[in-house]
Amino acid sequence: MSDSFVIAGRTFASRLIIGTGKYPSHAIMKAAHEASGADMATVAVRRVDITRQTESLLDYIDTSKIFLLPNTAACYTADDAIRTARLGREAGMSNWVKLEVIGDEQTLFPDNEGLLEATKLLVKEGFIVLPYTNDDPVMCRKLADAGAAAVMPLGAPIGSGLGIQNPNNIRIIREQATVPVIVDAGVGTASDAAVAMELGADGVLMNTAIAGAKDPVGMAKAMKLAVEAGRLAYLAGRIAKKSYASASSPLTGVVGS
Amino acid sequence: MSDSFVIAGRTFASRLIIGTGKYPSHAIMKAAHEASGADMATVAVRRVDITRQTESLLDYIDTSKIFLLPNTAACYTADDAIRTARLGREAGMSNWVKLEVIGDEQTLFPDNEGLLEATKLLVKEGFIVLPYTNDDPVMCRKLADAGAAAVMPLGAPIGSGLGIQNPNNIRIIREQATVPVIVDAGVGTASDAAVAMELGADGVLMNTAIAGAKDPVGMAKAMKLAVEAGRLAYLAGRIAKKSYASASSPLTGVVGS
Amino acid sequence: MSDSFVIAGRTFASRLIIGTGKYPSHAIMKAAHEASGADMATVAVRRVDITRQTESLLDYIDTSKIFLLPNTAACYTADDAIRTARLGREAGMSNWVKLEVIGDEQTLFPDNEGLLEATKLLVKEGFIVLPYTNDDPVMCRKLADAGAAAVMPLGAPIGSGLGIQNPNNIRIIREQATVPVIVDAGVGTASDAAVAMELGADGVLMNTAIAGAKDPVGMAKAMKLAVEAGRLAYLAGRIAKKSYASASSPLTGVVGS
Amino acid sequence: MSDSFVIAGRTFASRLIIGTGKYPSHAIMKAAHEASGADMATVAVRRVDITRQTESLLDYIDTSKIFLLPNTAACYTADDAIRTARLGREAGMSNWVKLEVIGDEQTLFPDNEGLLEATKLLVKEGFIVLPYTNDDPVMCRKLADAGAAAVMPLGAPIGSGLGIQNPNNIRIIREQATVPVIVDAGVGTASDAAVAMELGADGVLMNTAIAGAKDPVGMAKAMKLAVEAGRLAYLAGRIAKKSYASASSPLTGVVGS
Amino acid sequence: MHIKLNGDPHEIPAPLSVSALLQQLEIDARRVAVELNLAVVKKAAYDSSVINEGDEVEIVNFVGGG
Amino acid sequence: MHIKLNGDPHEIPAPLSVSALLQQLEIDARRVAVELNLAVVKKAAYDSSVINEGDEVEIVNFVGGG
Amino acid sequence: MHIKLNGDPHEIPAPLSVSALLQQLEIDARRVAVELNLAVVKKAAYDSSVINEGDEVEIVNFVGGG
Amino acid sequence: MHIKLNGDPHEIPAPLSVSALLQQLEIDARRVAVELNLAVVKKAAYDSSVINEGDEVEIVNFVGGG
Repeated sequence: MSDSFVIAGRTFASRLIIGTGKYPSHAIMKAAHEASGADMATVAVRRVDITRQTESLLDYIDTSKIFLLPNTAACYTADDAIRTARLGREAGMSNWVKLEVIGDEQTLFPDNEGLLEATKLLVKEGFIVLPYTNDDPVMCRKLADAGAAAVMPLGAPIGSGLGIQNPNNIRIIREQATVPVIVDAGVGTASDAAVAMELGADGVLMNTAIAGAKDPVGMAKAMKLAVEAGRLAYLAGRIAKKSYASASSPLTGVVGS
Repeated sequence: MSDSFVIAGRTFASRLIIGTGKYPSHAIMKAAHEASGADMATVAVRRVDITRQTESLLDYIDTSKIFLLPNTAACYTADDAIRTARLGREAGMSNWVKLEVIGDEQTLFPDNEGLLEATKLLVKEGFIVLPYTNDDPVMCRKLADAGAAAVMPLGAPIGSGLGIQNPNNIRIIREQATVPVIVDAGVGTASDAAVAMELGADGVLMNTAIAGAKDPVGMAKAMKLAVEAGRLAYLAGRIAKKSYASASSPLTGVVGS
Repeated sequence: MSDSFVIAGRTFASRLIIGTGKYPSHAIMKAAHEASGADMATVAVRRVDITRQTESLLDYIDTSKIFLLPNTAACYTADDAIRTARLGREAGMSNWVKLEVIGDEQTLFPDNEGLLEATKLLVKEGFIVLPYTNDDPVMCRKLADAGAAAVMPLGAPIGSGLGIQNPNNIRIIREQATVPVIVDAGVGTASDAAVAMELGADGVLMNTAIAGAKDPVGMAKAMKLAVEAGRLAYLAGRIAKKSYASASSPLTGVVGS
Repeated sequence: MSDSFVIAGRTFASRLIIGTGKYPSHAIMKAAHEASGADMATVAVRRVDITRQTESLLDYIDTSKIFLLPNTAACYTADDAIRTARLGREAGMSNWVKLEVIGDEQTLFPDNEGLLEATKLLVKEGFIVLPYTNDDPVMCRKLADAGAAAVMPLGAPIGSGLGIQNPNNIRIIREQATVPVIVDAGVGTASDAAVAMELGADGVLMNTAIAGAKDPVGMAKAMKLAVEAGRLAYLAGRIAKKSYASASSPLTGVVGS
Repeated sequence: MHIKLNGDPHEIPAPLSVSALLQQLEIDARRVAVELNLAVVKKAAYDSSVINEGDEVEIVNFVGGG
Repeated sequence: MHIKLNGDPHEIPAPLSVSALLQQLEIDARRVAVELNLAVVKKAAYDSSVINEGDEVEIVNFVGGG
Repeated sequence: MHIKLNGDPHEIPAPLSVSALLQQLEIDARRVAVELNLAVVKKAAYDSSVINEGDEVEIVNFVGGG
Repeated sequence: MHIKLNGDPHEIPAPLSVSALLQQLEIDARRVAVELNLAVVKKAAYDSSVINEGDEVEIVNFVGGG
């Protein structure tokens, strides 16, 4: 059975989308990326340091294999996010953007008002918009109606590693959504990624869970397998939960019975 | 890094141990076994039906690849379990046994008193004993002291698919145990298996979760990947959980700031 | 220590707010209300049935003890909600409103866009607005900034009885909010209400959990006690969670030691 | 409806059983006991300090109101527990004992083998035995069969405050048990006690959750209410959980519809 | 004379006040709220507010809700 | 001659070896285990182990289990 | 005369009853339990129970516990 | 001549093109994006876009992010 992952007409080999921030080193990032099997990675858009030449992040990303997804992290208004998206497009020669309009410093939860406004405008400008939002089916529907190519509800606060805090919401978002659903943020370990996929998510985006692990390369491999495992389990159809036991060996034919 | 899984001096390629019961057909079981990558499978010991020739289970298990682990399922006394273990050894030409002494029909929870007694006797008789017990660190220690080659605490009632009900106990059992810890029973879907491994379990044994899935072969593949993912994540060292967010993109250098 | 519950300058004796829908009978509702100790109850605004005289809900509510809070349930646009709020004010001779702008029939989750718009307008018209929203700290802040007298994040879908699905969000909303936080919807049993209060909620609003219980009067009493228990526990400061045991009896002076 | 709590023919007014250890002071303990409404309290049996006169614990317990339940805490063998039980009986002029035979220092989990042995012997000697055990329905049945007057499964490790780790097991123990079930150990805050009661427990025993709270008196009051709330909710019959919403206000008769 | 009452067509013999309509319908004025052509009618204005051909009238009250 | 086979009464003409019984029942000896009066019979002893009047025989094999 | 009291060596001038020992130690007999050589001494027997050379005595009371 | 570069004051001798500025700063034009007075400058326009007194210039590139 072919089970391709398509966003805005572009097919990705992996349902795991990775980040490029917070790695111990560029070399470890590169190794982790390879271990993850991911073919899409987020990058941030920031001012060049004109005081000294720093080695470029891009020297450590094989863009022939990995599609770059510029984000608008740290933007707190629709205007800043739009401006950053335009610069990202120019720098990346691609019109895709992971749209973030942050509403709160402590949780880094989205400002959905600004997010919806920026989504509408950027879609008009021809961007492929992947908005980072919270786990609200209503907002996800509005973003899809506004032309978002996918919706990216959070599982838990960015970098918290708490795992999927509200599985019921993610499940419902997937049931209702007309575009791909990518769980973005909150994954802490492999089982969290598997849970997200078992709920029906089309993909999972993570950065800190891999970059911040003691062994980022090992965790990248774990996440690759966990996302595949969760997807397969979702498609295979799990058993129903029972409150009591149900024997797996025959109850009859026991000796001496 | 080599990460071998050894029980009683025997090395297994896979940390996933599978069952042979409740499959829609022997053919589907065989395909699921192959997809699972497992090299150990449990079997039950039951009276031959002398009224008619039935095709043998063994025709569908490649015993050159899969090591058979006879169980004593449905035995409610130490004596019945011992008697069944001896017959299993004779039938299987192997001295390994998944020891079950059941204490309750509704939960199929073990009778630890009888289990400990049977373990001591079978160890004396030269058996390699893998006892199915509950998630009690004290009982697990006693079983190991009695010579069990591994301990197999349950994650939830057999066939319930509830997942690991008491992760804290499994974690502590692993921390304290001097023998391999195999989570036996309770897994319902891939993420459950990953959770068990992330808690430090050396292996996971399951039957219904695969055999009872809508697509047993797909679920077997999912379980294979989930067990590997969970093990890798355990070894890689997950990030700590935080109550608030922690940005994955730089907070400085944003345009217009 | 006095621990009064004040909304918009009005002090309430109970932190439990109850509904008036779905009771087996008006008489049972009246008894449940008394058992609950609540002094605020929500009511819906609906067209009079002109074909036949029905007994009035108000005949079963002692409005000298219970303050009525008209809601705008089943309104899917800001306009309908505003119109209903105005009628409720005229019918109730009070300017308080539980503002609902529903965004989805399946989850009955709020349309936060319409909710914020309606909140702003009704506040201008002098209403005391208590908006029903989801568990999003950013939206709660915007509603408070718009003049809401309290914010009412949902714990789970209305009538689902799933309990608080995302405790971390409720906790953060309380930490950040400048107005009272009332957990509205999702409570299924007494412990759910206690959990909400332990997270710091100032109050809990529920209808189905009481009205739909086998014994609504008994459950109403349970909820009264649970809300008080949760509040007291929150104020008393719970012990920290530990992964291991900590003896409650002395370890020394044991006989024979 | 009368809902009396009877153990071995003795009726208790409260389903909350409290401890006497780890309080900031005897005076605070006394106040907390009064706030808790409990009429049974556990005490430890320890060697008198002959080097100096210390004020007696009993000066701070009104034994006309509170029934003393000596425990055998810190006993690691059946013999030590039996010996301590006998001394407790002589000191307390009562034949009740909270029987503990500890199997592990880190978890303070019971040694069920020794516990069952000691239970049998003490029952023969005429003791009313309340054994502290783990959440295993099979062991609880064996203890009841051995003559235990009640069974006291743990919710989580003593003093951990983790709450009920395996609700399914507590529920099943209650369904199967022929004697009162008292959840002993693991409660951290009020909602944990309510959960235990909602699962059907006949009572809850706690020490650290109250004694270790910032305000033990406030927490004692909270626990009193939580236990009552949980019991009432259990008897009242909670609503079923639903995956989606179910409106609490009428869907028809909305203006403008 | 045709009006719309709570969304349904309704006949009245001639223009009449809100008070009269309520009386005719045997509805206790104290427990309802009335909207005439989308505007709420204050109780004080029930006598003076006249309902004419084609008007839209909504009469609501409180019912059980959450 | 009466024996008990897998818990049920069974008739055999005369005393016979385990091997003979298995052959009679058309059971592949390699895939079963046999218990005679509660004692496991090693495969090597199938020929020499004789089943007599009143003996209890259990013949088991592996079936699907978890 | 040497005895063992609550696990520690203790000196007494001569054999004495449990009552006398408690008195000497200023311990309120009503609130303790006494074990003499592993056997509980009933309160009624405090006068008649004599502690001799080498005896092991345990005196316990209730302390805070959970 | 004063301009604002990435938020900080910056001196340039005379009006110059974006290309010239990047060259002066030894920045590889292929890996950055440039904004001149809030409008993105397409790479094709680097030569023709001239920076004058008081202009605000932003030069950005990709860095690690999530």
